[in-house]
Amino acid sequence: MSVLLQTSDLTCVKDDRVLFEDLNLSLTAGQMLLVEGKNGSGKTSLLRILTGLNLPESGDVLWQGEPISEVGPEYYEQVNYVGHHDGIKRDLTCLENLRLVQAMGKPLPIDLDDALDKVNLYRFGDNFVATLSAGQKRRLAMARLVVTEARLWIMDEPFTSLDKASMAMFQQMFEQHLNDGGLIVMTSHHDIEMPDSDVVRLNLSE
Amino acid sequence: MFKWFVKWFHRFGSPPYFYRLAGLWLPWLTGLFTILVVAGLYGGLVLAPTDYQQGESYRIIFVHVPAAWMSMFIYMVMASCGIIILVWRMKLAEVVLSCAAPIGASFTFLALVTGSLWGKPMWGTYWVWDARLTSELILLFLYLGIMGLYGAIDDKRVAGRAVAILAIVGMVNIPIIHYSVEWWNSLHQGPTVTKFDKPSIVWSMLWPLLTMALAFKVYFVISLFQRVRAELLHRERNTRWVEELVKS
Amino acid sequence: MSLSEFFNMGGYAVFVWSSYALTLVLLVLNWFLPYQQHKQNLRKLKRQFRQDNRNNDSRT
Amino acid sequence: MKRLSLSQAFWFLLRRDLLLALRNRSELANPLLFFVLVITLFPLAVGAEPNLLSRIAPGIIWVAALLASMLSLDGIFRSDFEDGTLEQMLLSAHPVPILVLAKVTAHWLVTGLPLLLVAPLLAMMLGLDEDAYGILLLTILLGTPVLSLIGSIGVALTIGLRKGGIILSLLVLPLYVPVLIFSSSAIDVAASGLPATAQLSMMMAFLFLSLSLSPVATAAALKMSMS
Repeated sequence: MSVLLQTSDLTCVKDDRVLFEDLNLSLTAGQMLLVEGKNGSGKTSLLRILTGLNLPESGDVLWQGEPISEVGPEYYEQVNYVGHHDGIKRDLTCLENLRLVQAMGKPLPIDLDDALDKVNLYRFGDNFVATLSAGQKRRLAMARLVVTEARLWIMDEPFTSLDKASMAMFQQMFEQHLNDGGLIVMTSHHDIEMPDSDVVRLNLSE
Repeated sequence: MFKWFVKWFHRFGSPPYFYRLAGLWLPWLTGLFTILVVAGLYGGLVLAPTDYQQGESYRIIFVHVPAAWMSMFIYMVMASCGIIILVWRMKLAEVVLSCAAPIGASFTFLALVTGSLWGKPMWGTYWVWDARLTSELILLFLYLGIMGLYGAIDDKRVAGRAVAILAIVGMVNIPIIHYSVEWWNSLHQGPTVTKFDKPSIVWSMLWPLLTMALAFKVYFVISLFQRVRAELLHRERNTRWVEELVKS
Repeated sequence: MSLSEFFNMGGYAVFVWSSYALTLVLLVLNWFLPYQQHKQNLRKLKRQFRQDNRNNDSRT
Repeated sequence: MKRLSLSQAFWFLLRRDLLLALRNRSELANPLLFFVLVITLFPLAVGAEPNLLSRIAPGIIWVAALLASMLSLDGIFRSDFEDGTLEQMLLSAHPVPILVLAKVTAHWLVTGLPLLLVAPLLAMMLGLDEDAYGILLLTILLGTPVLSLIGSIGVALTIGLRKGGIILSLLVLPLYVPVLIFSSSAIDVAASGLPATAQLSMMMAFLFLSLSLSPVATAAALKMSMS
């Protein structure tokens, strides 16, 4: 299978400290990259470099063999990112939030109600986000992943403030995504139990 | 030819190369500056004839006008660095941009103060809202803004890119600001201030002026190199070339 | 032209000479401060590397 | 595959920001209040002599409008920056400058346009010549969007800073100078019964220039601030 996401000689420096140097990765469809490492080892930086939000000191991130800075919109159509911040507005309802996510120019596979249903938030659709609990907010942020059809999911600690049941639910969702030919890059302090999936581990502390 | 240029550009942009080169050039530049400034001052203060309208006070021109020219010139240098930073992400350009700002601010300040010192005998007050003084004052604010922004951002790589954007935005705005102020001035004041505009300037006054302008440019390069060397040493303190340099 | 005449600048001495004095001050400052800074940086780094060497020596 | 177009994205974003502003109604009135307050201070400071006031009215109104606009600038991106929606916007497949333009437009509709409503009232209180009312409104209509557009660059550059406030004004105020000059002069000229076409066409030029250039600079600055 052809390689979709690749990094070539990626080096990241933050505050004069080299976080990682000459990192070469490649990910094919259906693969998941689990980034591990101590606090401050550069996990978040790596993820943000992959999204193009941060710039590496040197090296390139390649999508289908081309640097993402040159691919531009065609890459962003394929990327969904869930970072430390939920990226949802407190003063909007769940549905209004998701509608805005869809407006960002990525392909749309499913209906908003279905997406809410998938993350068990259907009945909160018209509630303001401010009234939701931290876990529910996180679930809404994760619903962003499915309202548009992006192949590459990049997630920074997606399981924070989620309970066991939700975690299992999302892992199932991830497996489904991988089976459909998607890619996942994520960091997590929690144990991942996805035995049927092709999981590549990268430890930045070593 | 182009290939050669690109190669040279990259080599010139590498910190250790530039550091060494600047160190080699500094004594020569200092010598050149000394010659130019002595010649310029002698020509301006001694040889140039007394102005029949302004008497001796016009001799301020030999520092005022070159300083005002420098204030524009340095901003242009900074904006060019800004473009280089955004297009090629060259680290040296970030350092040059940030180091040029305080020098530019000094020259702008100098142009303002000498301008008002000239204004006192000419207009009878230290400050008039003359078009040139006003746009020079705004230019000073632009410089201070760049210095302030650079100082406020902790991550110097990010700060470098931020001031690059700001310098370019400023560059687009400077002509607009300048012409607005000029137009505003002509609206509110008569053409009383055109005393500065000499229709033609005699050669014996012109050559010291140009020599001083050149001396200031050389001085800018000296001061810039000095600053850039200090900053490079600080920024690259963890790299091998600095280690080798310090150990030797 | 006598020397005192030259310094008098036709009665504009205060303005002319203070302009030139300020120029001198700014030029000297803009040269001296970076020079000082550079020397200080160099000194700081030298000390730092000497410290590193000592640590290495004592370890071996 | 179906996806929403760029113009739809623009309207969505614009509508979202207006909706959010509407839901925080208390903040909506702040720039307006500030505008009125500053203008009230002037007669108290320079004296209530009608001739003097009517002569300096254009300047006062515009300085106040400028300060009010600057004070509200921080709101363009602040909450989006804090809750991570700005990050998502930068990852959009649409050109970011257009999205920035949507946000700035929303911000202007909320903070710049209301000035239009109270300006005649304040002009009346300052005794501005009645012939100049139309031009006053026109300058506000043309000038305040330029302030928002230029200001957005400054905000984007300083959004990541904890103490960005004073630096923001240092960055933005010099760039506001042309707008200030031409708008107050347009009113001045109109008050003395002359046509202000030249000034107004200059302001139109500023508006188009900043409409086309500043979103690009803002987008670049936002990208820089996020890293």
